[in-house]
Amino acid sequence: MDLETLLSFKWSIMAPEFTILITGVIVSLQDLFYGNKRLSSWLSILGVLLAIAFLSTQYQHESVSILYDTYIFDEVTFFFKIILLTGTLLILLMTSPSWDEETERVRGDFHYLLLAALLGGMIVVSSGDVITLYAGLELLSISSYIMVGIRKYNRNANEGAMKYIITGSLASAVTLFGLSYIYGLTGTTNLFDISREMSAIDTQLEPLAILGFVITFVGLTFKISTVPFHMWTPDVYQGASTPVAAFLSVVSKAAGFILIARMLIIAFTAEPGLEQGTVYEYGVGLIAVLAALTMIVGNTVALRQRNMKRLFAYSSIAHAGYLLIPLAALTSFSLETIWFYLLAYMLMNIGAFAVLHVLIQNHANEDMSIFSGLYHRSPVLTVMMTIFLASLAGIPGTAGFIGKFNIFLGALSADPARYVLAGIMVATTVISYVYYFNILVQMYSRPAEKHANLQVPAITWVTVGFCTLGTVLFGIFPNLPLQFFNW
Amino acid sequence: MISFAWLIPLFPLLSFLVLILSGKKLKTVSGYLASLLTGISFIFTLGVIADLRSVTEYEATWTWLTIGTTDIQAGVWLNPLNGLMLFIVSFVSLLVHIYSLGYMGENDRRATYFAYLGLFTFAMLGLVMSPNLIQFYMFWELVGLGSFLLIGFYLYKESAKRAARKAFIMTRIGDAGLLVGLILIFWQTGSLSFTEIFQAVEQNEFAPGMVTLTAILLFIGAVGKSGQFPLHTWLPDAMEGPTPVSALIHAATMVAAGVYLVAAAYPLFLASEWALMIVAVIGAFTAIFAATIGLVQDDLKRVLAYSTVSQLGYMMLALGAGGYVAGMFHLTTHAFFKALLFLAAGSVILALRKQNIKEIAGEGRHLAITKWGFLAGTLAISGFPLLSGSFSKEAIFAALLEDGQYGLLGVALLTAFLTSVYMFRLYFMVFHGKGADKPPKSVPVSMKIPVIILAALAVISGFFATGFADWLAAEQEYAVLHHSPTWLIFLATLLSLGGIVFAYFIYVRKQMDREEWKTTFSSTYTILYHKYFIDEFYQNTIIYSTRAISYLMYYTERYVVETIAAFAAGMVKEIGKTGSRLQNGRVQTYGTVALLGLAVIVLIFVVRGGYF
Amino acid sequence: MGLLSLFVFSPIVGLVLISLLSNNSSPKIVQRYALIGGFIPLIVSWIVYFIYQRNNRLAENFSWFSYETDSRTLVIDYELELNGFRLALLLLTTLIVTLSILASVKDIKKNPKLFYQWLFILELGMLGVFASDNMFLFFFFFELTLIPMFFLIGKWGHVEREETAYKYLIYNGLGSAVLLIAIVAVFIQAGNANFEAVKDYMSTMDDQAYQIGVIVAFLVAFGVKLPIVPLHSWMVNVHVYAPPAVVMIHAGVLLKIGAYGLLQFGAGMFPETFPLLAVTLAVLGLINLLYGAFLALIQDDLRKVFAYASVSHMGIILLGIAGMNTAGYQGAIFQTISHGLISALLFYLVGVLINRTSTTNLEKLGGLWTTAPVLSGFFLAAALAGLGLPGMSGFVSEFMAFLGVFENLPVFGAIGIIGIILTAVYFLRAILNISFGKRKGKALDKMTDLRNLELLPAGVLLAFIILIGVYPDSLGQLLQITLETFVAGMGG
Amino acid sequence: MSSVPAQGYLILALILFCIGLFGALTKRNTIIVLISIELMLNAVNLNLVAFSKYGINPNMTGQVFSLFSITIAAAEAAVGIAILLSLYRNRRTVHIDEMDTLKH
Repeated sequence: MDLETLLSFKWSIMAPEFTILITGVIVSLQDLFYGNKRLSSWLSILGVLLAIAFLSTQYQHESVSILYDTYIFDEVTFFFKIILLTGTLLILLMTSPSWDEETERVRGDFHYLLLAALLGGMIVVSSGDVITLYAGLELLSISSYIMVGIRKYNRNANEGAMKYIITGSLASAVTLFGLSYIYGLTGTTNLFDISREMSAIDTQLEPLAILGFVITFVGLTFKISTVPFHMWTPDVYQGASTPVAAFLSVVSKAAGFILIARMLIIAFTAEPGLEQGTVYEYGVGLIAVLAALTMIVGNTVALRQRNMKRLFAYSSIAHAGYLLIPLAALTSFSLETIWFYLLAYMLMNIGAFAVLHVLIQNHANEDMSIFSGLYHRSPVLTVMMTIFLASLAGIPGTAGFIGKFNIFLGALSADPARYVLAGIMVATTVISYVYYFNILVQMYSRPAEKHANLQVPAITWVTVGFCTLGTVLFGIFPNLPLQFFNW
Repeated sequence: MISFAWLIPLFPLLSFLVLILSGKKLKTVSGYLASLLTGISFIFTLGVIADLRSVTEYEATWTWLTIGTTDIQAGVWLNPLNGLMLFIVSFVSLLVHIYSLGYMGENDRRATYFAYLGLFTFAMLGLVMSPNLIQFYMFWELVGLGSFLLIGFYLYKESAKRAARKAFIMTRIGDAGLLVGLILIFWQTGSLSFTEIFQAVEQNEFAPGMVTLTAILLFIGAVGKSGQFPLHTWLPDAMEGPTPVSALIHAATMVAAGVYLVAAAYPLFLASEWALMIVAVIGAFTAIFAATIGLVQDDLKRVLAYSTVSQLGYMMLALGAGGYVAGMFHLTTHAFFKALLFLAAGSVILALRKQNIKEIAGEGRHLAITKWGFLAGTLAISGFPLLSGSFSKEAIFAALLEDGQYGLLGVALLTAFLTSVYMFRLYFMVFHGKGADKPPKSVPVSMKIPVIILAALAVISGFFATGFADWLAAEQEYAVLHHSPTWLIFLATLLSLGGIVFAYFIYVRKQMDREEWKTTFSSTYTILYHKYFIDEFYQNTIIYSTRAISYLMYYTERYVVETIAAFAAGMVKEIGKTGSRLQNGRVQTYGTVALLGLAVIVLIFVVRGGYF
Repeated sequence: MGLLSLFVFSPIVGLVLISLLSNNSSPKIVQRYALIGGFIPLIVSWIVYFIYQRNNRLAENFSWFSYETDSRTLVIDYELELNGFRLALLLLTTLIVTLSILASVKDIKKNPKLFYQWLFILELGMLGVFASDNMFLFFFFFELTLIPMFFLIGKWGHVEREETAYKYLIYNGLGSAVLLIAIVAVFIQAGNANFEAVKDYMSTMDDQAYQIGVIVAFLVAFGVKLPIVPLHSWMVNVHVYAPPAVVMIHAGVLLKIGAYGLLQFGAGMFPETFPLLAVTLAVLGLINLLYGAFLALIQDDLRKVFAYASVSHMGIILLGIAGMNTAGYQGAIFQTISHGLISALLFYLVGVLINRTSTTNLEKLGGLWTTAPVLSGFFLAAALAGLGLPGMSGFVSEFMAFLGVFENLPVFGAIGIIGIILTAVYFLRAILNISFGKRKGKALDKMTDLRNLELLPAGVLLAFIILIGVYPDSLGQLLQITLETFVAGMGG
Repeated sequence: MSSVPAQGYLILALILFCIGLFGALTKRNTIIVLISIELMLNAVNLNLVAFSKYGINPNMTGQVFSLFSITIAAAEAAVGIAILLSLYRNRRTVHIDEMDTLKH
């Protein structure tokens, strides 16, 4: 590879990644030399905004692949990067440096860790090669481990981070183990080549291929926290500070989903060389079962939670279960469905976490009772929280409902139609009503414990307001994002 | 005049509306207002009847309800039969209104009372003018409502409450039959109009067996309203209402509506021998059954009530035996003399403040007009020669003879004997005896006039039998008045007089000790006194089994439905609990669960040969 | 934005009006504004009525969103359209909501502002349900009623209010979950969510097993709402523990969504296949009718009696639908409207009673008539309407429903008649127990009767009940076209 | 040149992986758990290198991959130890089964 080839690549397509990278470097230097936390915060926000600006110039750009397919740009990457960037931006906005005591002690490193994690996520989204994919994934993971443990004087944070890194490392070992078999069978790490080789595989090696697929898949489910790799989620969320938990539940999960979707769709749904169809077709039952188990476990265990972060952790497990359905029932709009759902999930979940953050900061407590009497203390915030919860529960008029509707549509229009999965999904959704409505009851019907006024930093209003607006807007006019997606 | 016939029921309705909406404001004038409006109604009725002599049939309808392509009409239908009923109803109602002016006296709720009377009169008038079965049914139920409200008028009395409820429910059982009947008729003929139904009957449009079935179902309705066995038990209890009400509703008009129903739908019944047979048998049985109970009852109004049941049985018997004119004629005469008896009884009760005949023990003898009025009624109902009852009863016997129903004729004759026995028992015990000598307080004039008018009618109306038959025959060819052979007249007269004499010897001359009778026939007496234990029978069978079903469902709800729901909820909770227990806080458990999960999945792949 | 949309969203005016009030405004002021807010949809609904009467058509259509698949486009439009049935239900809704606001005046003392906010959202949802001409939009509004109702029960109800609210939530959630699956299943096949379009598609489709499956799903979904035994236990709780003003809406309108949905989704979309379920519906109807009636017989709480009465009355709707003919459908629709009015009236009166005696226990009440004749009179009138007395709306409905069912399934009709008798028994038992007989309960001694403004809701409702009963064509004419479309497609 | 068949490497790697897994799931000391995880990752590296030589299409990619994975594993271990240190400061324990305050 000489310089000429290297320069012939269309590097401009990587502008968002470079922006994030450079911002990360600047922020870390700034932190090192000046240690101005406020500046770090603004710089990060600026950097992400800039990246979004770069990305938006790529709207309707044709598909490009550079570095021999290790970096690809297509519409899918474009749309998922939007989610990652916007999600990170919202999380940055939801933390207010001047106010957030916890981040005071750890100074500015939160910001560049966040940016590094974001970068990892973006690389995961864009990579067409298993190696870069793995590297991106680990960048995301390792940054997340540190972010969880960033409150180093907090025992819960230590414990959460420890658990996170141990399960995470286990998971990545498992993933790698599976990937090594896939590499062995195909002799390549490029996803498109894997796909090609898989279709020409020797029948005798068929079980090995499937084994490789299963092990890889289960390892990857760690990121999206589905059964059986879900158990770290509540502990880690509880240990992490609220913005970090929000990041894990939205950005990190979105990256995980696109990773799985990409691998499934590109590498494993190729035309069959196997006797009975593609690897995907063998594995689809597995995905369906995992989806069902995840929905059931997430929603039922959430019923028992009083700690709000744990509750949202289980809720996020449940949502991961819903999101597996489009993968278990692949149709031509599965990706669109996943994307829309992640978009909606980003809006409603970050919104909810932002409100939660405000309350946790005000009460220094994470019990459900922090919501009590919120209606009397801040009606506007309550209404917004109601919208988020309604959206999470899938009540019409919110983006969450449209997301669920899309999933249904996919599940039932797939061949064969997945009535059982759809049934489990609606049934567990109804179960989820109970814990979401528990929060509503706290807000509207319980007397407030503390009548002191809520302190809500102005910048948090931006996040909450944006999320509310998005949740309602996409709930009522789903054609906006849907048309946007089908450019 | 006849084109204004639709106004007739509206005056009483107006009375109802004005009085119910004004509350207590019109209390003092309420009776006069109601009487006035009923009077106007009566005058209109007379006008209509005058017209009917030339027109014979008149129908005016408009669309009430559209069901698909079928229009269901509402309107007025007038023919000789309707005209007759119209006359009876508006006439008796007017008299009862006038009587009530005195009877209700200073009652605080008399505005409500007259309102209810208005409602009832409206419904009854609407009923008899109905051109089709559905309108008939509607007014039929409204009549029941009026009856219900008036029975329960003394609403603070527990017994009134129970009686009202019983009346409504028992008649509703019959009504349900009627409803089914009319629905079936609708699907047979595509119409509910009387005339169209009759045409369909004539042209044999009914499916086989349907004529009988529908006729019987209609008859079930009649059984409920007219207090025929086995739905008769409400009628004696209905005597909890004010006495004028008993006269109007539970003697002269509403209870006769069942008979009127059979008469109005007579072509349908004629088309089915079985239906006629059942009508006749039920009628005959009820007649003698109620008469035997009447023999031993001690409550003045209850005896009259059982007598009403018995007489209604007569009417049914007549209709069932083809004695259309006889039945209707008896209905007419009965309306007069039974209303008379009740009104007279009302005077007694108002004056003496008691209605147990043993307690009255002849105290009624001081009330001259009442006494003579009551006597006229008693003689009429007993079939004393040349009084109205004798003519109508004789017509019934003749119809039975003509029809060849000798068994039923025997029953009818026996009933005639029993009738005179228990009626004169009543008369003698109320108006002859050595009760307290202090003269009771006199009754107001308004209560005397109706008694006098009705007494006159009870005496003379029998002579109009032939004219009556001609009147009805103008429209229906089956309206034939049968004439009895002399021996039958003689026999009937003998039985009637025999009953009177029998009663005289027991209750006036005390030739036979009543207590002795009781002991000799103690079991019979007990059975009769307890009305054949029918109420108890219903209580122990139908009511208890209904409650049993209710409780069965209650426990089903509680233990089956709720348990299933609780089980589902419990299962969800249990899964949650298990999941949460697994989450024990140790990261190695998490890893184990994950890896075990993976192992299980791999195992499944291996076992199933790579097929999931 | 057309007239219909304006109408559907008109409760927002009230919502905004209430929201603008300060938190400390006295309940009286809040109620006054709520009443204004309630009158707006009421007035608009009558305007809509007159316009519809003149044009015989009122519809709105915007394209909303769609899905592209490989071969075709799945379209969901924003479609509102009126027909007689819907219009009748809309009028019922606005009327009952307004009256319920009037009724709540004495009931709702705690946080009235929030109460009326939820109430207006609820109204918005209900209006939307009845105005939409599209499965998706229907569901959209249908689910929108869930949250407000949850709070109206859970925050302002009596004793076991929160348990009841959750029960309501779970049952209805499951119902709408099934509904959603069915809707999506139909939508995927037909490619369009519009009722008419689905109907047209289904008439060309041969897969009967599929159609029956979907109809059964609809039956279950609306069976929860209606409710069909054994899915009814939530509804009894709501009747007993929700505030009476809310029960007026619940029994008066919300339950009607079940009936409306069954007709619109079943008969309206599958005219050919739906009649195959006649016997099933008849059996369910009978069970409802008798089960409710028998249970109502032995309840000792007035509200429970009325709750089971509702169950029983819904059986008549099912029976009417099972008739699968004009008469039956018309009966079912009439019963829908009529029961809405009657149960609203009953629960209005219950509210008044609770307000004065704070009990509805039959054992503890008696002789109400001696102190409150007007209230008792209304109670009696409502009960009589409920038991199907001619001259009131209940009778017309029952008559037509039975007329319908007797054409094809006479045996079921005949058994159902037992229910009619039982209805009389339990209604009279309950009403006579409280109003007749000896006076019981200290609260009754100094009890005031209905007066002044309190008479209005009861009077208005009774007036409508009697109007429909005396001249049913006033409602019937409105329904003719709807009925024709339901019945027209029925070939076999 | 080689007498060791490809299966030999694969089985060795599998055994190593399982030993690592067993250690990671059973040892009380967090350091040993981290080391066990390293063992698992090394098993993977062994696999990759073996496939790179004896796979269906032998090529260098496997070795490159293993280089990546070694590097990343090192980073992971470093972060793990760092977190453990801060935990130790607060809790005075390195026993993994004592870290169970967050549960249910």
